[in-house]
Amino acid sequence: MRYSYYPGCTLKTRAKAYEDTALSTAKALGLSLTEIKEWQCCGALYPLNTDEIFSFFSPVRALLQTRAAGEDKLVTLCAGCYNVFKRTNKAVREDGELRRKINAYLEEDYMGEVDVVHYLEVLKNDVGFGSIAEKVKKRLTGRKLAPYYGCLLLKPRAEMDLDDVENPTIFENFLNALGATAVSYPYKTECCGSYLSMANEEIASAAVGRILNSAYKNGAEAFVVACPLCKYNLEEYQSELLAASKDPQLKLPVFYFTELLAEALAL
Amino acid sequence: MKRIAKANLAELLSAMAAEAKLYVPAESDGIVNFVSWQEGLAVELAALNVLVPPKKFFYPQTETVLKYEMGEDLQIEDFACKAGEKAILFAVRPCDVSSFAMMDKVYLEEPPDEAYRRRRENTTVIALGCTEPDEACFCQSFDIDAAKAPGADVLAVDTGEELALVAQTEKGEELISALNGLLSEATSGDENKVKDEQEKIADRYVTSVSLRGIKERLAGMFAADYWERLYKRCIGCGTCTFLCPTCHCFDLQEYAAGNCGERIRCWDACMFADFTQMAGGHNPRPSQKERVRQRFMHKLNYFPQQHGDYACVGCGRCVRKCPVNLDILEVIREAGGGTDGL
Amino acid sequence: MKVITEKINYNLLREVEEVSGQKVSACFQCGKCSGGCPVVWSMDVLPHQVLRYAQLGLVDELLHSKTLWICASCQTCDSRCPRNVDIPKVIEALRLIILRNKGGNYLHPNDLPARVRENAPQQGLVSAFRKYAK
Amino acid sequence: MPVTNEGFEPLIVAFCCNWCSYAGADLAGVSRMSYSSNVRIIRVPCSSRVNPSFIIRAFQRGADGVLVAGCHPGDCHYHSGNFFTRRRLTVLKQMMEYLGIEPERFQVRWISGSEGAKFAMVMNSVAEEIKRLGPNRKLRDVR
Amino acid sequence: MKRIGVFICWCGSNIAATVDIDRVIAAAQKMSGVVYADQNKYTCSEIGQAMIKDAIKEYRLDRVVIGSCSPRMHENTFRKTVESAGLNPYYLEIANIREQCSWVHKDKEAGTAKAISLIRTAVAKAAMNEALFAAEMPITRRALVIGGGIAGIQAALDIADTGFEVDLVEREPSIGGRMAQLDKTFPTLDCSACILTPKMVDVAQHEKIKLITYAEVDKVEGYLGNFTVTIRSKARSVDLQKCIGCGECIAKCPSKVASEFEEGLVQRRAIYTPFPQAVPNKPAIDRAHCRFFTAGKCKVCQKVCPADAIDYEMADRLLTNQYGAIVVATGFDTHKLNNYGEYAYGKHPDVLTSLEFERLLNASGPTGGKILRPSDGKEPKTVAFIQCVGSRDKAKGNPYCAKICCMYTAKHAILLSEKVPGSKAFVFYIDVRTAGKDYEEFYTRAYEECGASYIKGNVSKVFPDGDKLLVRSVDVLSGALVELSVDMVVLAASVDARADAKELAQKLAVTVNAHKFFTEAHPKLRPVDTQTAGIFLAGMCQGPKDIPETVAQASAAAVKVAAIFSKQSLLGNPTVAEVEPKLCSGDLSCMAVCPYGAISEQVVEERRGREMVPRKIAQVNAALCQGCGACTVACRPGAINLKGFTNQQILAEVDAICL
Amino acid sequence: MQQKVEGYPLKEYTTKICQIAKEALENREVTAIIGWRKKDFWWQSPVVFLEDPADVQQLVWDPFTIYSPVKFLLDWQESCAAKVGIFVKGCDSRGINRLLQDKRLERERVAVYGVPCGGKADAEKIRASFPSKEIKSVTLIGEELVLAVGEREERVKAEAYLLDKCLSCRHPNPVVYDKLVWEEVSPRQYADESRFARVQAVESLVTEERFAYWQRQFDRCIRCFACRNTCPACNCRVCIFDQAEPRWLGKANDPADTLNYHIIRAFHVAGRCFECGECERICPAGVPLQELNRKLIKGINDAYGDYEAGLDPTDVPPLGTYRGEDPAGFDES
Repeated sequence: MRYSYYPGCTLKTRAKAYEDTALSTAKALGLSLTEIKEWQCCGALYPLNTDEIFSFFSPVRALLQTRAAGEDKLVTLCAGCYNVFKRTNKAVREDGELRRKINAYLEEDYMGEVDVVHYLEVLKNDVGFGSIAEKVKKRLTGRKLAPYYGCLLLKPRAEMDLDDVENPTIFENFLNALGATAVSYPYKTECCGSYLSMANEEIASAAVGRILNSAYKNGAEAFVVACPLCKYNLEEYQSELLAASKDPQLKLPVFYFTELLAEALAL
Repeated sequence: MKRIAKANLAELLSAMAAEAKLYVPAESDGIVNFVSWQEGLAVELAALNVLVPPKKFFYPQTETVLKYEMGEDLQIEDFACKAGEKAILFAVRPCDVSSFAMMDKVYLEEPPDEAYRRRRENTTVIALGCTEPDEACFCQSFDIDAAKAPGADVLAVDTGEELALVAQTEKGEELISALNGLLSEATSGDENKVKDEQEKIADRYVTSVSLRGIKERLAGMFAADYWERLYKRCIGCGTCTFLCPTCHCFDLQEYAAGNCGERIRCWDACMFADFTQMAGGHNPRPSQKERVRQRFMHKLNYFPQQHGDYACVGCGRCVRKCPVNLDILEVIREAGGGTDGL
Repeated sequence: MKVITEKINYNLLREVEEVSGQKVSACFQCGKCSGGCPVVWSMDVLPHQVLRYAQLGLVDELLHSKTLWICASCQTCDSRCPRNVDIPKVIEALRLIILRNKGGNYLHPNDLPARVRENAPQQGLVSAFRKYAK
Repeated sequence: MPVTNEGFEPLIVAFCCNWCSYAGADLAGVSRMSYSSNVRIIRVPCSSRVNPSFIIRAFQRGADGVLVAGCHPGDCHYHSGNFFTRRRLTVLKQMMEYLGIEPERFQVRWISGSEGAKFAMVMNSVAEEIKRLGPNRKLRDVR
Repeated sequence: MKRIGVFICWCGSNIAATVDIDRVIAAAQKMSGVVYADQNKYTCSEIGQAMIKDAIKEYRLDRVVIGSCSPRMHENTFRKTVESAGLNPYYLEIANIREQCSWVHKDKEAGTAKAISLIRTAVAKAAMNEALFAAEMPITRRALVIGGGIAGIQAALDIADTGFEVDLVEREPSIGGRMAQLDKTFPTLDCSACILTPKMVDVAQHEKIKLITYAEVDKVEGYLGNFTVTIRSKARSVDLQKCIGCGECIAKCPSKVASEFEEGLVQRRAIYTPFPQAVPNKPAIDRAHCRFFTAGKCKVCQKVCPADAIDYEMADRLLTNQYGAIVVATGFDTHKLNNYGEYAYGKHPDVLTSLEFERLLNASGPTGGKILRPSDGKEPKTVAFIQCVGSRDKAKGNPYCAKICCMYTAKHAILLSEKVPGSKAFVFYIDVRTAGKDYEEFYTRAYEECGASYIKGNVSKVFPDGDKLLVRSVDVLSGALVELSVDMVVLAASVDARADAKELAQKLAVTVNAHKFFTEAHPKLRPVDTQTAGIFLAGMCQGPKDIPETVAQASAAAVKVAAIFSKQSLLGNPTVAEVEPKLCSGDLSCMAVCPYGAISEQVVEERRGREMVPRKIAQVNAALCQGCGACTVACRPGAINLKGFTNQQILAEVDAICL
Repeated sequence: MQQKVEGYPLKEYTTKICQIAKEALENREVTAIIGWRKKDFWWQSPVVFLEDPADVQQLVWDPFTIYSPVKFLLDWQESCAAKVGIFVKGCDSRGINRLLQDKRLERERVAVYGVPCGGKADAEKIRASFPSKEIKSVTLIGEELVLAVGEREERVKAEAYLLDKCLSCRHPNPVVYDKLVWEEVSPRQYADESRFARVQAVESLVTEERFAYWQRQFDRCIRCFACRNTCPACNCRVCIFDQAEPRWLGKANDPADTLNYHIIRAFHVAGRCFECGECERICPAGVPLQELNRKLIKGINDAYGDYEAGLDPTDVPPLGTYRGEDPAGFDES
């Protein structure tokens, strides 16, 4: 199975481990991920205003690159990039006016032909969790893991369409396939504070605290995430919370899901 | 013979318009028709056949016959006696001029049609001789000389830079003399030149058909399978009949409103399904087969039987305009004597 | 706070609706947005109040609210809104109106805390600057 | 066309559906709401009974304006008739305007049985507009 | 030539003051076809009518034109007048020279001119009038009621009480419907079963009512007075004649499945009666879950049945009956909460729907009427009631208001306070709607007397938190954030039209709206009728409504049915559409626009040459046609015409009016 | 006759057409074939009806096989019960759907052979550039028109010589067929843009200019009814215009009645016209009827959503249906 692959800014730097494990597991599962040429930052956030269009050009260019490479699927790893690409693609497909405006600036017309998929979706739909379970060499039996979805993977409800917004299960099913126990806790889709942590640490800290407490109370030993920013927030604000809570157990490591996959595949 | 430079045509037309209502061929949206002339109007001399044949000037597509009002007593206003404004038709092609003779046989035989007669009498026809028939022209097959028009009051011949004018009737003479100030006398050299031009035309036809025995052949073909094959692609529109310079069937219609009413006469077409529809619902020509047969029988058999001449002048309008290419050439060729290739 | 005729600014409402593409008047104040907002506790104007103020044309209260700079655009509210109002888009529009008019940035690189400058992922930095600066 | 249409009394043919607009006309009458006497009503069961041919015919025979009035959409006595009317007459009106007929000549309005005042108001405004336009020459039979 | 008589009414001074009657008469006498014209002070009076009758005889009139008030006023009167003089009533034409002329124009000159014009138009139309005859149709005086809930029960009883036969068809093994599931009813807190059960028994015992349970409508044909309905009586596998209702079979049945009646809170057997007061109180085998039917072995019920009533061989039967009218009372479905993951319904056992809570309240319910938490069987001390779950939500649910939730939630709050002393109800609402007699008072009681706390704010999310549920919301009124830890959450799920409403609508040739609720003929004036004559609506199938409204509508439907049945036969409307076969192309454009399904295709034999050949054309069912004329315009060749308003008549009017 | 046309163009198409026709007749799959043949002049390729397999060599496919054979199916099905085979272009095939939607055709009694169409030539445009009498044949090869003029061969860019209606054709490939004669072609590049160009030009005039424009056009109308008779959407058994009682349309050719005719004709095909453009092409007086038809299509599309007639015979045409939220093209107050 062949895909174009869009890494995004953070995957090449702070989240290198994420990319490494994603690519090595992909190879092990027989997936061919080809990094698209000359990619730029996707913009990190989907434009929420309707009166300017330049923010769309970068993602549309990446989608055009995918098409030019003869591929029909673009894989992303970062939930942020995924959100930007998927929404942009949908907007181009469905909003003729927007499409015309964007294409007026492009050499080739883009009509939304490419499908945008997250690596987790590839694992679920193209490889199959059943088949992953068969390929697992080292089952993660006994590991109690708290899947943390964050926001961008799932929301907005009407546009992302990856899973049930309120009660998603794709992460759980993935973890079960690896032999681990997925911990159920009500804060798995509550926001971690996102970019607020850059400028307003108090808010981020509080947001992370609630998630951490909820996961911990429900028996989790670690978090599993699909977004570098979630990972940063969950990790970065734990230490002070730990200091404040006086509960030595309240320290949960944070893993990218690909790290666990690599571990289970014994790579 | 008189002559006038084509550059001075506008003056000539203006002078004619002073004499009578003047109609000339002119183009609008790619279609050439006879229209009432007015100062500044460009006359289309090059066009062969105008769309709607000039029979309409004697026999309009729609005309009021009478009006009435019912009150204490019935009052009737007759329109036939009002018809016949003095008019000049300029640049009528010889085939169309020939058609007038055919129409006359219908409308001037006793008892004559008053409105038609008055219009015919009060109209001066200036023919324009052809120099270059096109591929659908086959007037020659009907012994019509496209360079000459004996039925016209005046014959005009285009000699390139000039028009030569020959009066052929008394009415023509009158007109020419009225215009005399604008015309110059032709020399015998001019006359020879015109004659030479006129003679060349015979060789310029590319289409002709032989009418030998066609009347007789058709007389025996009323029940022939041929019509069965032929009619199938006819769509029953009135293009051929309305554009035909010799078709002359009409319908009388009554428009009544309250105590008033009006009787009008308008062209009808044997191609139309309701042409022979009777009030009780019966239609003696129930399908297009009978209608198509009627049209060609009428032109090539019934009319010649009654009047001696074919009701066709070979103008080619039906050949050019029939949407399904079902035309009289085909019928003459297939039912009649065949074609003579050149 | 008082709603008086002179104060009502419907131009703002129009501008917000145009920039956001959202119909502010659709909101019937059920409060579901505010109830679910993960950062609502630090806001001065609650999300449903943002829409209410906009409906009433209360410009100053909106443009001076902290809320605009607290919303993380997590899209929780609009995923639950029964009236299909995308509040993050409305808030974004208000932020843009401020940033475009003032031209100034809300966030300067120098303001960032030290640990952010050292460890934060690019994704977070780009996002923050997209929201707080133009 | 005359510069002023002083003294011009137009003829306006109004097709009114029996259940709403004709009832509206009756209510205008009962309420003694005076309106232009240029209007002549033809009663039809439903505005969907109005064939475009009727409208053209009225113009041909000398009407200076034609009005079709029916129940408000959604209130049709026959459930859906005026929804069809709306589509048909929208198309007809677009075409007539495209052919160069003044839009005021042919109008469609929704007038319910309780809108006597509206009926009178519409009749007056239509009559005014037609008076301003002058006589219908474009669609009228020459006879 | 027609012989038309014109009669101008003065209407006292109403007409005569503005219209110069003499001039109108003089003008009328000159009109084509008019042989007589006269005037009268009050034409509608006995003297006036007598004058018309005399003139008809004396002048051998064959058409009558009356210039008077609106035809909407006296058309029927005058039709009878001309009929009594031996003319067809449709030979009459009325020119409205009062409402449309004398009353609205002050100028006598203009008024007179217009009156003449209106008379001329009426004369022109009258000349084209043809004799019309209303078709007489026999009536099958037997009604079908579809649905055995309170709406169907009430309609059936009311029709039967007028002396006409009724068949009541119910899909489930017992009648009773939604109301049977309820504990108490607002605003009186009557016991639902106490008021419903006697009616159910009445239905079973009424000699005019035939109860057909476990059956569905398969096919509907025909029209008002003459419907032919095929009913599928589903294989119950229990012979109702033999069964004595002892319940032995149920007790011994080994297969269990979630009970629909108990909203899945407990299980029932595969052979079951839905609830103890079922009518008929005899079981049915749910074949999808019966061990014998799924695994081929068991037959325990047959072994234990003392009456030999179990019949595994039983097959569905099709019953075809004739009915004169139909009442549709098929009720509603509760809204599925798939889109509301934020409320943890299905994730946490103590999050319930209102109907589930209703069963907890009910003495015959799974807890014997005690409010106990499904999770641990403890009494909840704090309960959050969340309103509008799926209602007023165009994004994820229904855009409309379910209408009943505000009131039943108030009821739940009151009952909670009665059943669990010291408990506290929190009601989260968007708006509280209490439009109904004694409703506002009932709601007031909930918060004033029963301590319910009403919070204006839609709950955003319910977080399971140990054995508690954390409810997060905002109080819109104060702007305060709300985080309540409660023992139970009750969701007021919206109401939906029945999932299969559209299929039934198609069978009945009636329409449904965008949300699949049946459409009434007119939202204000004919809220019980459908646009198909003879088919009526009752209850929730037409839209959200409460029990009193449902019962009122059911009784209204019953009266409509009885009104039809009170006649021996029906006179059709003679102004119906009619097809001219010669002109009809058979493209059935007319059919597409007919709101009544009155047009169908028929095959006619036509002479072509010497042979007769079949051809498909349109035909109008005069009984169904209501005479709107939409078809006449859809028909391009004008092959379909409307009697009384023919193309010829209207064109004649146009021509005359333009003179 | 001089203009013997030698060697029919698009030979392969023609061969395939003849072959299909021959097989169908020989196998008695159909009892007759409707296609096109060549007639006297280079610009004449009329419809032909064949029953004998020996005659199939008459069939041609060339730049003048323009006239739609579809409407002849009405008469055919009325006159006999047998199955007929018909060759159709893209536009013709939509006519088939038109008749099917109007229930005027029994699909199982027609074998439809679809011919993808690269566009048809406009004889007038050719005459304007070449002496008509000297033209011996005209062939379309790819995007080039190849003319035998006198003794020489001329190759010109086809686009300049195609019928206007073909340049704005959106469906050159048959949309319904039993057999496809050749592989599908792609629609012309500017088909979409040119579709409403003329309509917009007229729309941009002011009321009085529009009226003058249309008066000039209708003034030439001779009321021959060719536009109606050729139109597959005008398939009524008895046209309203031909009825004597009531007389919907006066027989006189006066301006008001002619306007009446054109308004009602256009109204009757509103939402049903599938844009074959034949009404305008065959109009002897050159009345731009397609501008009127397309105006209504545009209006309907704008008001009720895009709809293209003749693509799906199971649709209900736009004027046969409604939505509650439809906009009105008039004052709805």
